[in-house]
Order: sequence, then structure tokens, then C-alpha cells
Amino acid sequence: MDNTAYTSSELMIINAARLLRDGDVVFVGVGIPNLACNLARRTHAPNLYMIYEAGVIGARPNRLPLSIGDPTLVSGAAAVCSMYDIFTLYLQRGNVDVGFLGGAQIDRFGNINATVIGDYAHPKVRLPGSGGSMEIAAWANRCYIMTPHQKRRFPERVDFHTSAGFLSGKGERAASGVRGKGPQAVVTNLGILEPDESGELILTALHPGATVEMARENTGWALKVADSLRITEPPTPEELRILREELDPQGIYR
Amino acid sequence: MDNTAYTSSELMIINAARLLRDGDVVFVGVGIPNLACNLARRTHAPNLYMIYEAGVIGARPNRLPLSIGDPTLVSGAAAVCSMYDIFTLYLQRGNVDVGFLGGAQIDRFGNINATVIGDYAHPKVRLPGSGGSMEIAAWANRCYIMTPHQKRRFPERVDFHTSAGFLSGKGERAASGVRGKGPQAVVTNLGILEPDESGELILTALHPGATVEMARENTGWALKVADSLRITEPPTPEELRILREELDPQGIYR
Amino acid sequence: MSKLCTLSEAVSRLIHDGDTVYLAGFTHLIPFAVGHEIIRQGKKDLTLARATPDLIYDQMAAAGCARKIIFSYMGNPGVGSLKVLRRLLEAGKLEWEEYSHFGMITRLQAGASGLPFLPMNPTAAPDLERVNPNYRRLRDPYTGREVVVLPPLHPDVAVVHVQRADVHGNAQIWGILGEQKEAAFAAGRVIVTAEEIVAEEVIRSDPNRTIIPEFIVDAVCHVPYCAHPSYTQGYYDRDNAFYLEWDRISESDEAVQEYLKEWVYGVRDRAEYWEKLGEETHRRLAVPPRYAAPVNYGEY
Amino acid sequence: MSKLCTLSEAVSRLIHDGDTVYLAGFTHLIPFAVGHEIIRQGKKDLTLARATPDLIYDQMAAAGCARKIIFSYMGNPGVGSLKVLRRLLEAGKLEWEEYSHFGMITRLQAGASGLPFLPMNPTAAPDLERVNPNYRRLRDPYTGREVVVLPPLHPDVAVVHVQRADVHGNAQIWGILGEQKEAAFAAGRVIVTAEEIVAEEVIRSDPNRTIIPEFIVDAVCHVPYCAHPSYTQGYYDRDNAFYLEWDRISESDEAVQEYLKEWVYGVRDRAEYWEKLGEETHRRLAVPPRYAAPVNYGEY
Repeated sequence: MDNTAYTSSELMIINAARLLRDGDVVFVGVGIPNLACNLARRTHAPNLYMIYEAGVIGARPNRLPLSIGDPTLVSGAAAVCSMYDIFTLYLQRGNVDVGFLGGAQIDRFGNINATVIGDYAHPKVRLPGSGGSMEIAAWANRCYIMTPHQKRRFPERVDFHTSAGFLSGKGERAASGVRGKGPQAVVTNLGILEPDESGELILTALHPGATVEMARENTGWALKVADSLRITEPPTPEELRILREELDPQGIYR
Repeated sequence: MDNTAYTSSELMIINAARLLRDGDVVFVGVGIPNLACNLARRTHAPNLYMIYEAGVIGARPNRLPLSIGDPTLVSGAAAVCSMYDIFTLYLQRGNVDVGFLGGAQIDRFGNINATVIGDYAHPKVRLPGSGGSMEIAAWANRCYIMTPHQKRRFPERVDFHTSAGFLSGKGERAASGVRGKGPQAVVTNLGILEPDESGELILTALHPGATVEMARENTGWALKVADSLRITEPPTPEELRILREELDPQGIYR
Repeated sequence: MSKLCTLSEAVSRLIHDGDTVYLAGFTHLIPFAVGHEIIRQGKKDLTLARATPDLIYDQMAAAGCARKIIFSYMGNPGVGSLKVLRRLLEAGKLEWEEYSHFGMITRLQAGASGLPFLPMNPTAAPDLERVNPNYRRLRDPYTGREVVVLPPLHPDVAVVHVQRADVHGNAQIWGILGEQKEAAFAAGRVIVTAEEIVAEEVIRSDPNRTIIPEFIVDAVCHVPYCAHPSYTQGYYDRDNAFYLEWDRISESDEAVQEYLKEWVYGVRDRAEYWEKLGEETHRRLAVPPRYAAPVNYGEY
Repeated sequence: MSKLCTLSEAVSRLIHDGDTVYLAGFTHLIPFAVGHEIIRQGKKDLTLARATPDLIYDQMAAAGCARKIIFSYMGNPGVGSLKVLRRLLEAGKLEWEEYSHFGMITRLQAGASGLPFLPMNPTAAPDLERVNPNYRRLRDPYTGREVVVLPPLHPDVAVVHVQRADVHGNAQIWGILGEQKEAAFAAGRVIVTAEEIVAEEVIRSDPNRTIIPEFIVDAVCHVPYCAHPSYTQGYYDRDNAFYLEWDRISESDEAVQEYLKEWVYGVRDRAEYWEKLGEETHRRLAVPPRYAAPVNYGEY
């Protein structure tokens, strides 16, 4: 195994895992968020509690789940409930600390479009739509986003507002009455964006080897850089080992 | 066993049982409504379906249940659900054909008081309150009432309106938007009262040996008598045998 | 993380004077042992919320724990009145707040769901709406018809007795479900008492059976026979004889105080209470087994 | 009364052209065999409602059964797009109505509950509210804040696949529960398909496991492997390889029609379909047993 090289996905997964805290109740999606959660559980957050929108609570999958409703999530889980219950008793009631979000477009204020490119009634590209994300973005205490750093994914404004970031600024989100604090970080293959006091996403960290120029070139708005810009710790051999050998031995998400 | 003599309770139970139809889904209370339902199941209505406000569906009790939440209702039942489910999915959704109601007072228009005698804020006699009856009276398709025939139980107007009969008349109930058709019969130890076109309870049947005068003397309003006043069939030996030997062998509800 | 502690510790740490407490259970699984421990610890000014106060709130009110009661059916189930509560209400010595069952459960469901209100179809019985200002009306924006709404209920503490739980608080119930799940999610703090504390693997062998997940639970207490004279499905029967006896005891305040002295203050805990009930009662309430058909989740 | 009949009979008798149908299941227990039978019977102008249309609505739309789709996440779960539906929507050839998952499930819950609407907390994401007039706002009478409301969804027919049912229609599910219960209670007619038809006594040995009671069920069909390429917990695994393969098949309308010809029109029923999949697939999807811990209800 080559521990010095790693893929963009691995870099995002490892950096997202580090943002999770021990004891967090996380609303997990499949794919790379699932890997980030399982990596955190095996490193610094053994008490991370994973729940899934399919209604699975405290899953301990024996294999890498390939869909949000994989049967391996159920066998050995702590509880299973209906979808209505997961969205009311868990999410809406405030029992979810962390949600993961994704979408085709993320704008300057962390608003997300997962619905449509172009006009809603006459879609140029029809995307899957909200699923759980409209409510996760509003009600999870903190949200994280993982996405490749590309200009088309980071427009100034999203074409369709599927789920809320900071709207046009933190004040507007606060006034809307939603309980969650909104997106706390966007982890890309180049670095990490975090909201400033106004809610605008600014560059707060670069991964080793990435530059401010690379980040700016691949962002659709005039990307600000934090005074305290830091360089992330490179993935450790142990993080890579767990990811490659234990969590995704077939390399599906590399 | 003396098949010619029977108690007031037996008379009411047997006459109430005869009002049930095969295939009815009945919201059952404990005590004499439970006996009426089980008697109907063992005679003319083998497909009567019994559900209980405790959330038990299709109960087949091995012994006489002594409370609404008796464990014998659960063992061997078809389904168990939460109280919220029983009141929404079953009752409010319109899946209940028949409800049984009871109370300290039933008035001229079938309205029921199970809450208080005297002033609500300064109760003279504090009764148990609605329980499920406020909603059963409104949403079950048909309701039946069993009560001893006594003047104090049949006032012109109830002191407190716990659950709806015909309010001040059928038109008012219809305008209220409730789905159920209201009380269809009040079975007493003297006979049966049923609503006329206006919703007023009038005497439509007398049990063998009872007279119109007895009924009038024991009713708190000027009781009208149906043109078609009939005499109920006396309890049959088979009905009495099932009740005494199979359903209530200890005679708890005699 | 284990949340296992004694019932005495849990009550002392999690229930405070002035709290709104919800001892859950519709006839089934009523946590009598917890009510008795609250009495022994002399908790005061509690608001006692329960759809059906049952004997336990009669006893807690008689012991002077209660300032107010919130209920939807104040009866001795299958027997008649709750005479202590009735006397206190008729004498104006206890505040109360009243709903129908569906109204009460709707408040819990709204509380559990984090919703500001939930609607109900109208019942055409206006008097409870008239005397309880929590009932409001809204117009359905789709049909223009009126609906009745109620706000959430958020007890400070919910107590839920279950057949089995693990030390983390994952709890499983079978038999009548009542409002246990809703009360637990609606409450600020949750005490789980269990007939059996089982290995995590037992709970996780049947996740669909879990009603309450660990992370909303604050304390897990091993309290066999917690529900007597109520019952635990599959573990022991309801003590119908005691429900009838309470009808007689509760005729007089003196007899009630005598009962509390002997059966609550006079015993240290539930184990001693159960022992004191004696072998004849144990035999009378024992129940032969009847097992559920096997269920295969598959090894994925 | 037995409601057992063949799937072909049930579809023919209970699903009509123009109906709104809800084939329930969130990833788990998706009744593919019913979708295929609907295609074979040439049903037309259906409104296909499902939180997650999954491959089955891609296939039904491709076969010309659909006039409209109601959904909350139109993806191939774990893979990507549903390309047939996407092409139809982008070409303006299919009507659609869209919610978030919670909005969709709220509509079903309102429908199942007989309520005229249900509230949801606002999400601060206004665009779906803007494009779908079913979303309305109401003022919470207690706090003065706004809530979002949705009206009930009442499908003409709900189809629910389960692990086991009796001939009367009492049906039990374990594993992911999705929205099966809500869809069944919300619908006008209900078709239950089951991996196993069991004796009534099996169901009644574990009443807490029953999701759907007999008296809301119109037909019960014995359809083993009904859910493939979706799965039935404890019975067979999800066919992830086919979900990936569909991503390639659905690239072109020709390949999709080829697939339908071979795997839907080309087989008589699910038994023939399963046979045709072959032993290697059967082996690949087999799952070793893992049983739930025993549960004792007691003989009362």
C-alpha cells in the first residue's frame, strides 16, 4: 500500500471525518459521508451515533452499504423506525447534531441546488431533487458538505434553492426560524471553506500542495481567504489504512 | 341454569349484541360492551372485528378482560399499535364502524356527559372525563349506548357536553363536519331509544314486561313513543348460555 | 457509555420539585415503583401528566407530591373512580388540566415531533374546548373548514418501563404500546426502568422492536416487577384484585395513608415490596410462556 | 375471509387506467413484480407516486404506463440518475409534482390519519414552496410563527410487499419500514404481496410486528422474490449489480425496450422471472440467517 499518495475522495473523506466530534448524532448519507462517519468512529469519535433517513438508528454495518437502505444497515442496528418518525422524532425534534449535504451547486452563502439546472418548469438538467436535504439543512444542528472544487459547482447564486445555507447572510437564516446553525464547512479536494460572520463561504484551509490561486480559479465568486488560513494535516497512514483495508476494501469510493 | 330469568345487564347486553352487524369493525370498551361484542361474534356476527383504544386490533381474548388494557387482549391479537395510531389511522381515518359510549347523563338529543355534575370549575361530582369518547362519538360511523333507565341519567340537557349526540338536532350535527352518524340506539333495561328524523331520542322498543309508562317515568324529558313501537324478542336460551357459561362464567357483569 | 444506576439515584438526580413528570403507560407497564420512590423522596409541587392517572397518581397525590394534574381519563380502569383525585378536585385542592385521550396524545405527539401544534378533526363537543384555553381553532387552508389544534406537551421528565433494555438505554416493548415512545421523545429527560437488562446484542438482534434509542435516555434502572399492580406483558399478570382493593382503600384518607405507610414508606425499594407481597401473590400473577414466531433478519 | 388471489387477478381487478398508484418501500421491499404485472397488463395514464421512484418507475414510465409522477427523490439509489424519468421530464413528456422526503411522507401521514393537513417547521428553502402550490403557510396560533402545511395524499391504490401475511391480509414487516403503513392507510385500496403466506397463528403470535391489519386490505398475493432487484430483509440481498447495470441500460430507450421485452413482456410472472435470473444470481443474493432474540407474550 502506498501511504504517501491518496485520491481526492480520500482527502475529502479524511478531512470531513476530522470535523466530527465524539458523541455526535449524525444523519448519514451513503457514499463518502458514510465513509467519513465510519472513519471517525474508528479513530477519534468511537461514540459517534449514525442514523439514516431510511429510519435506521445506530447502524453498525458489516460491509460498505451501497444504498441508503442497504440491509447491512439494519442487521445489528439499535433501532428501526418509519420515515415519518425519523423526520419528526429525530430530525425535527432536534435530536440530530450533524447532517451531510451535497448538490450540483453550492453558492457563496452555502445554499444548495440539488433540483434543476435551468428553469424549473423546463429543466435543462433535471437533478434528483431534495430527498431529505431540505429538512436536514434546516434542522440538523450543524451541516457539512463534501464536493469536488469546480467552478460550475460553486456559482455566485444557485439556480434553484433546494436547501438553505445562509440565504443572503446569517441574519436572514436566523430570522427564518430554522433551528440548525447551517453549513459549518465545505470540504473540497483543494481545501476547506467555512462561513465568516456574514455567512459567506471563505477559504480557511488548504490541503497540502493546493494553493489559493487554484481555489480561486475553481470558485464562481470572488473567494475571500481567511487571515488565519491554515494547511490541513496530510492523511495519516492509519487513516488511509482504515479507509482502504477496513471500510472500502474494493475501492468503490476511491 | 334458569333460562327464563335474566338480569338487566344481560338484557342490555343481548339487545346491544343484536344491533351489531357481521363484519362491523367495533371500537370496544370493557365491561358490558365487550360482552355484547363477544356475544355477537358467537352468534350472528362471526366476522365482527374488535379493536380497543389501547391499540389492540382484532383481539381474541381467552378470558373476560377486566380492563381496557388487559394482557389477554394482546396475546393472540392480529395487531398492536400506539394510541396515536389508533385514534388517527383507525378512528379519524374512518375505519371504525361502531363505537360504544357511556356516561352519567344522556340527554334528549343523545349528547353525553361523562365529565362533571354541577359547575366545571367547582365540581359537585367529578366524573372520569372523556377518555376516548369525545372522538368516538364524532368519528365512528354508528354509536350505541347502554345504560340503566333512570331519570337522573336522562336529563333534558346534559350539564357538560363531553361527547356529541345530535347537539340540538340532526341538522346541527350534520353542519358540524363530523363524519359519524351519531348515536343509533340507546339500549336500557326497559327498552330501546332511537333518534327520530330530528335527532330526538324516542322510545322505539320495549323489553318484554316493560311499559311505556315505566319508560316515561324514568326519563327526564317528555319521551315520545314511536308509532311502530315493538316488543324485543326475549333473550334466547342460547344467548344466555353463551353469556353465562362462556363469556362471564364468574358472573362479574351480571 | 453505561447509564445504569439505581432507581433511587435516578429519581434523586433527574426529578426535581416543581417538575412536570409523565409516568407513561396505558394500563400496561405503569411504573408504580418509580411513583413510590418519588413519594419516598418527598418530591413536591409536581405536575403529574398522564392520559390515565390510574392508581399511581391517586397515591402520589395522596402523599402530597402533586400541585396539578393533566389527564384525559381519571378512572380506576375497569373498576370506577379514582377517589383520592376526585376528592381533591371536588375540594378545590388540586389544579387540573383536561383533554380527551386523542387531545392528550396529540399534545405528546406534537411535543415528540418538535412541532408547534397538531390538528385534529372537530368533534362537535365544544365544552372541553371552552374550559381549556389550550384548545384553539384554525381554518384548513385547503377546504376552508375548521380544525381543532393543540400545542406540544414537553414534560420535564418521562418515565418509561419496558420489558428489556441495554445499559445504554436502547429499550424494547411488546404488548400495548400506549404513549411510551411519544412521552419519551417529548420529554426533556428520560428514565428507563426495565424488567431485564440485556446484552446489547439482544436488543440489536431485533432493531424493529426498539421503541426508545439510547441517546435520548438519561438513566437506565433494573427494576423487576416495577409495574405491579399493573403488569408487564409476558412477565406477570395485572393484579386485578388490587385494583378492586384500592377502590375500598381509597374510600378514606386514613386508609390511604395507612397503605402508603405500609407499602411505600415501609419498604426500601421494589425488591422489598415484591418480597412483601408474598408467594401466593407471586403465584397468582405468574404467566405461562407464549413465544412469538421466529424472525430472521439475515446476516448481511 | 380469504383475500388470496394471483397477482394478475389483483392488478386486473384493483388497478384501473388513470389511477394514482403508490408502490411503497424505501429501497427495501419495492414491489417490482407488481410494477412488471402493471406493465404487462398495459395500464395507462397512471399517476405514479413514490418518495423514491427507484428503477421500477423508470421501467413503468418507459413502458408508457405513466401520465404523471409524484416524488421527493428521483435517483437510482447509490448509483446516480433515473435516466428514463429524467429524459421524459427534460423533454416535457411527463407531468410531475415534487416534494422533499418529509413533505411527501407528511402528505401520506395526513392521508393515513384522515386529517385535512399536517404542519411542518419551515426550512428557509422557499423554491419548492414556490413551484408547488400544495405547499401553504399557516400561522401557529400559540407563537405567531409561520408553519408550512401540506394536504393529505390519498392514492387510489397502495401496493405493499411484506415478509409474511395471512390470507386475511394481516401483514408483517421487519427491516426498513419506509412509508408502507402510511401508504396503506392513506390509500383507497390495498394490495399486499408477501414472500410467505403463513397461518394466522404465526401473525397472531407477534401482534406488535403487524404493520397492516386485514380490514384495510383488498387482495393478498403470494409473490416470492417480488422485490428483486430490491430486497426483502432476511430473505434475499439487494442486487446492487443490477442497479449498476440499469444505469447502463437506461442510457438508451432502445436498450430499455429490449430489457422490458426480455424481462417483463417475455416472462409470464415473477416465478418465471426468478427462474430466468438463474442459479448464480440466486446464490449471489442468498443470505445466511440471523434470528431475532425470542420474545414471550405470555399465555393470559
